[in-house]
Amino acid sequence: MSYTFIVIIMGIIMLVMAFTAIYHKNLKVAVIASGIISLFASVIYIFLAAPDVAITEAAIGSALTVVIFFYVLNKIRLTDDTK
Amino acid sequence: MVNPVFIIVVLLGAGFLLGLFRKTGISLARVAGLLALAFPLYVSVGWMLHFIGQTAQPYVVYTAGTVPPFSINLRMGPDEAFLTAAINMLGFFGFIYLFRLFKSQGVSTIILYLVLFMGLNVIVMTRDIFNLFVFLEIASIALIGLVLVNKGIDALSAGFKYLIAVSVISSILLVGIGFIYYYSGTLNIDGFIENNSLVMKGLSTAVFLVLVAVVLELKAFPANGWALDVYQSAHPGISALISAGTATASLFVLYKLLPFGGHLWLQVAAVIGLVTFVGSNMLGIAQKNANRLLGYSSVGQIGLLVAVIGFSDDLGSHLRMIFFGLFISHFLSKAGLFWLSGMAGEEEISKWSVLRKKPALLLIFGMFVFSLIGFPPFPSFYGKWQLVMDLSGNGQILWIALILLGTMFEGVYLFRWLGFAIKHEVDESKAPDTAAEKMIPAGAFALLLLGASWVSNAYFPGAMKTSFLPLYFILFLFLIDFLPLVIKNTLSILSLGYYGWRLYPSIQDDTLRLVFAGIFLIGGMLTLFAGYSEKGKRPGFYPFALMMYAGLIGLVEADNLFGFFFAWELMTMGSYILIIRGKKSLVHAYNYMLFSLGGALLILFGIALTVAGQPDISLSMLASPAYPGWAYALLAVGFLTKTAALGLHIWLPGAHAEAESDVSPMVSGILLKAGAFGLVILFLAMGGGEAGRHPLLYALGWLGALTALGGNLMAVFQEDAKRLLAYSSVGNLGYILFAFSFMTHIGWLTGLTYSINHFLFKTLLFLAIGGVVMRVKTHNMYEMGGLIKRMPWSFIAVLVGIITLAGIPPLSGFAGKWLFYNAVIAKGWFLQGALVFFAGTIAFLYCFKLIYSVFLGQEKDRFRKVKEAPVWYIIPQFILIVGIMIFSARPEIVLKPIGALLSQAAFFPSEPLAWENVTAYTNLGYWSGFNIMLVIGAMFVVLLGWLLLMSRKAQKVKQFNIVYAGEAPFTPETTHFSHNMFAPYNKALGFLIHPVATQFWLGVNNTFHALAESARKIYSGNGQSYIIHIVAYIVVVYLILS
Amino acid sequence: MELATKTGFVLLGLFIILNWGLIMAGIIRKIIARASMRRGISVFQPYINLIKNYSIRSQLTHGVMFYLGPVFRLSGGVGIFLFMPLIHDSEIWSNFSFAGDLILIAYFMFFGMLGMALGAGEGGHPYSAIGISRGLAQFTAIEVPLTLAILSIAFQYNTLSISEIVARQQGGILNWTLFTNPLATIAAMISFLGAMGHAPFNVVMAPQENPIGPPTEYHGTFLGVLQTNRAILHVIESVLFMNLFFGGASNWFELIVKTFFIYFWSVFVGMVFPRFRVDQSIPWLLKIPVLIGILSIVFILL
Amino acid sequence: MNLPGIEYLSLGLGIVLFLAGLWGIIHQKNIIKIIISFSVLDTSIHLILVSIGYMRNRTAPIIDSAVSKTDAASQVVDPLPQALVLTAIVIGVGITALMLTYALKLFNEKGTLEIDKFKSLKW
Repeated sequence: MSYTFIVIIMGIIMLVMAFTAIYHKNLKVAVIASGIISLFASVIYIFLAAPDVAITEAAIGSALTVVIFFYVLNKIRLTDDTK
Repeated sequence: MVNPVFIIVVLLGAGFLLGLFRKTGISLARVAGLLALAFPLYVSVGWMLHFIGQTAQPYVVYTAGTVPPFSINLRMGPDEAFLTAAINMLGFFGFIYLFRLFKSQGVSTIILYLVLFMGLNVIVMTRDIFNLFVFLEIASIALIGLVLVNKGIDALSAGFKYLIAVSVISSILLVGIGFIYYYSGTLNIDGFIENNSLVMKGLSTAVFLVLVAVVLELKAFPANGWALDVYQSAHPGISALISAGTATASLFVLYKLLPFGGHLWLQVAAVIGLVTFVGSNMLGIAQKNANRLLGYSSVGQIGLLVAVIGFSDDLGSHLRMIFFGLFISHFLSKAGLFWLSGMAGEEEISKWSVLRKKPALLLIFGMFVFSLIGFPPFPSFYGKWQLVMDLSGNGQILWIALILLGTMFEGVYLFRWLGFAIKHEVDESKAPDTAAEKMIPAGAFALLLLGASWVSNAYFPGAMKTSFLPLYFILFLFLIDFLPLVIKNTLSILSLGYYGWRLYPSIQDDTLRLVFAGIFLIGGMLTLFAGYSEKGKRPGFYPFALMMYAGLIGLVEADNLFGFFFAWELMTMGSYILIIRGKKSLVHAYNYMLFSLGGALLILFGIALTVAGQPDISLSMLASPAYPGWAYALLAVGFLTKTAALGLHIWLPGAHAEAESDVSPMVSGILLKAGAFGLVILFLAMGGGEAGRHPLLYALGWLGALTALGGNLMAVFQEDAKRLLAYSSVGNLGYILFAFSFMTHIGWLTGLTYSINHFLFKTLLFLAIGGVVMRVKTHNMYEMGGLIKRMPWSFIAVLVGIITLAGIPPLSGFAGKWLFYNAVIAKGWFLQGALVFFAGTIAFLYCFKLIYSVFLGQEKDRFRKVKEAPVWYIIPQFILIVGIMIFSARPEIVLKPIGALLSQAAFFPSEPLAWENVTAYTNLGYWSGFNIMLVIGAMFVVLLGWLLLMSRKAQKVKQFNIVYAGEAPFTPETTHFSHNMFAPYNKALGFLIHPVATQFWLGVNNTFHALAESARKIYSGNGQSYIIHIVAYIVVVYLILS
Repeated sequence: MELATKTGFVLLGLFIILNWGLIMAGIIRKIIARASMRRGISVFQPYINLIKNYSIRSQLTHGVMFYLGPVFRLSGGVGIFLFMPLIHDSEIWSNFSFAGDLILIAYFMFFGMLGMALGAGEGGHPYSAIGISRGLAQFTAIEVPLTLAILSIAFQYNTLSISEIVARQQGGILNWTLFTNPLATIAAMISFLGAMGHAPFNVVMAPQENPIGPPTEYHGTFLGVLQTNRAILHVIESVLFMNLFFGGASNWFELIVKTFFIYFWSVFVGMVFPRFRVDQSIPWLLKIPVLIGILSIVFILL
Repeated sequence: MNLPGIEYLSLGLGIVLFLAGLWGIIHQKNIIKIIISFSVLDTSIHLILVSIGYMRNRTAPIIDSAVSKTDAASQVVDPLPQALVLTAIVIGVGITALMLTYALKLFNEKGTLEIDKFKSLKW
């Protein structure tokens, strides 16, 4: 039962993050929000008896993706001085 | 046989190894890549050959040393072998095509290329659904990477849209796969199909997600804007891979997965496929960009193939054959067309005339286009035939209609394009890119297409009876096209003669066929004769002329419906190319082709409704069609497009008038009889006596009468000599239609007499006028005049021609008129008869105009030095005149056997025409061609002698020695009364020739163009709206299904 | 019958017809003159014209077709005569009618017309061509009611043989087609007006517009030939209508009387009615007479 | 209170996130935002797959001291969906990376990331 509450709370946070990711004007914030969704998802995977998936998601889905995003955002900002 | 898993090993290994190369090693890398691609080709072709030789069993590779569901397995069966062979063929030649490009792109592009083809191979072979997903993704990523080969914003934005769309689709696929596993506990395709014959509720949603994703992957209309952009903007070499390669793999995925959905999904696939086929091709009508147009066509063709898979229950054991035919044509042609697009280097289809600088390219282009539409001998012809036959056998009439409609739309744009390539103005500054690495793939695929045609011919059950001798000769003519004209012309004439000699014993008892064979073969030889006067080599003329004649004679020879239709299409193809050779023929040939194509499709439809899946396809099947009413009506209308009945005639005047001088008699005097022969076959099958009261025949009778009137009336007001003759052909074919629809003994005699006469005099007139036009370089009659002094022989020919045409005794035209009256009175069709008679007198008007304006009246200054028409034109004319004379004096030689044939029990035994020596008797009257000839001849000679005696001192005067208001006119132009000669007639009856038909067809054309123009606005270019299309498509399909 | 004898009778018949044609032309012109309060020419004026024309010495020709035109024209006239049975039930006066029937004659009319058109066409004078184009145009419309009438009576008598049609009308005046099929007769007789070239259908040879058409270009012997033809043609076409609608003739006297009245009908109408332009005459012919012709067929079918 | 099992919760969460991601793809005009939305969508699919592979009261498919080899079949959850998800994650990253590459190139070409500006090809 305790898992259930945790999952519900995390789910609500993830939904908020999803809203942020999609609607937030600042791209960096949005990227981080999407990373958080990924991270929270990996926590849920542990509850769902999938620790290996959780590790992969945390490492690749969350960390690596965010890094790539930032890399590209950086490049775009470098070329576009106005933003 | 090499284990197929090595395909993956080699491609993947090569990909990794190539990663070690630097920029400097690019040359080596390219060779290595090519070798790496040659290996899978070798493997899969080897498997395919073994399967064909039946020396191999389907082979399954188990990975991880266990059997499914605990491992992934690959299968190499006949289907897989064939498809991987095709894909690897594409991979190999596609690589060659991009060979130079790779040099500038670097090693990474080569790696992407290898990965793409590894992915495609696995997609075909794998039996694991998740594995399938993975490799679909891998192939997509590789492909999208390859799109980047083309620099520039277009390719980039298109690639991005494609990427987003594919990602969304594969997400759906993945969710579906997850649910499938959840409900069924297996990812193995075979295992799933075995265990889950009963579809559960939840499972059906899972299956829905998987299948709808696969369908979307196949670019279902209208959720396919994302794919079109890539087709348009990617490098043509890459577009070829998408159109031929990934689509092939995806099709096979659908084929593998469709059993998941059971019967319901088969129907869904059929509907989706056909909607795609029709919709995409319709939107193509308004498209002018070559690559995007190919995209539309590609989407449409894939839709058709999806539909074929959806029909698999109906097609049964024919499924593979049909699929092969349609698939291989699409595969080879589409890849080839994209490659050609890269070579032409032109985006606007109207600029493809640049191909003309390399005739070989033009030839290949034409092959691909005809193959896409489904002309013989290309495989798609067989596929489409069998598909339509089988569908009709299962009562799927509506589907047939949609397939034919889609084909028609496709023809609209493909033939416009082909026409541009053959005929549009050339921009001299440009030339096609004919580098060897581009020529090799295109040429190889053209050859493969020929090979596939040969295979289709060899293995198609009905094709055995079709004679291929003419086709081989045509091929031979292509090969010797570089030789001088004299040799080719002589060979062509001899071949027709030889063929006739060879054919004669088999048809000598069948007078009906003999007559038409005579018209086609003798007419062919005579008209080819005129070709000797041409200068230069006349490249490309003879193969197509012979193709037309092969088709014509094939019609006569055919003893089954397949052979008949085969010949019909062959004839259409040849004649189209002949017609488009004329200087201003672009539009007219296009119109001709569209009407011919429409007519051919209707004929196909009619045959399908006749045969309805029965194994017997002999001509006698027409006697008892499965759906008599529709079959007869469709066949009749199909044949009427060729005879140019009123309403379907608008293509004829331009096509016949603008054709070359010696082509006009071919297409007008001879080709039109094909339609007449079709009607003969059709009406005969409808049976004698009883069928004479068929309402269709009554309608056709009226149509014939109105055509006769309309055609002749329009001829009267022409200023263009050849156009006048062309309209006259419309009218004369109206007579023939009218006479045949009597369905009586004398009616048929009339029709056949008209047919023979029309052949004789129209060939004669077109040859004569053609000779004149060659000399004076204009078609306008009012610009000519007084040519009798320059061209006396042509004048005599025209005189004989018009006397025959007008039906004045003693020449043979009167035979037709006399029979006609007897038939009308016996049948009781007085009103129609009077109408046709009126048309006959009108014919007299244009006959006079023709001979007067051209040969009499005032000679013009600029034509005072023209010579007589070439002797090669005069000789056949006089042979024809001899023919007319013989037929006039001794009509019984021809008519008696025909009458005897018609009297046979099967046809029209009643009210025969009796012959007593040279006099024909009916129960109404009598007529003796020979006596009339004798009496009139004797009288004419006597009277001429009398006049000669009385006016022996007659003095010849000069041109302007006429009484002309007190002074001599200054110029011939002011004294030549020709332009708008029948002005009062126009004032009185001109309203009858209001161009209703032209406006109608123009309206149809505009409507479809406007429809296509507005409908294609859904492809707004906005990537997000494409995603919305995808989502909406899923929702709509789901709602319809539930 | 032997060919020589046959030919002899045919020539004799032709001679009679020619003379009757010339005399009739003279009489008619006299009547017209008197009706217009003129004294008129001599009844034998056509003979005088003919002789004069044949004996004119200077002859000009514009070319081969110009030369052959009159031959065609006369062949047309003589040809119709040759294929026409003249006297009912008389083998010697049936000419060569065994070679063909009504349809042959209907179509042979074109022969002369074509020849004339071509000959005049080569004459080089635009007015000739204008007259011919008008004439042909009008002729197409004239033929329609005639065709309907022919179809009607062919169906009525179930034959196309002229001799047979005549035979079926024997035995009293009420057996004539005139009474058994009056509508067909009316339609045909309207066509006859056109064929004879009198008003209202004679704009084709309108003298004031066309003073120098064929009659002027053709002079001397050529004109003589044409006049010969005209004399034959008028009679023989009257004979055709006599055979079809007025019971034929059982002797020469009957033939002469009947052809006179039939021909006079066209002259009479021409005196009374004004002239149509071509673009007026065509619609007119295609309306009322065609309607009558159709009605005649409908009645026969009923 | 009888709460639904966590697998249903996470499944529902996954579906909602899926729709949210789809909405973002359709609705957002900025290309980077579209890619972010796609990454949300991607994550949601993983969530869905893992949750439908879950079996209640079973443990992770790792054979150690807690789960003996012989009882594994009845005690652990099905490992296959998890293996699938592992693959899918890797593929998802690959695609995201490719999308970003495209985004970068598009930006370099035209200096903007508004997807509405890339409509040169149409009809």
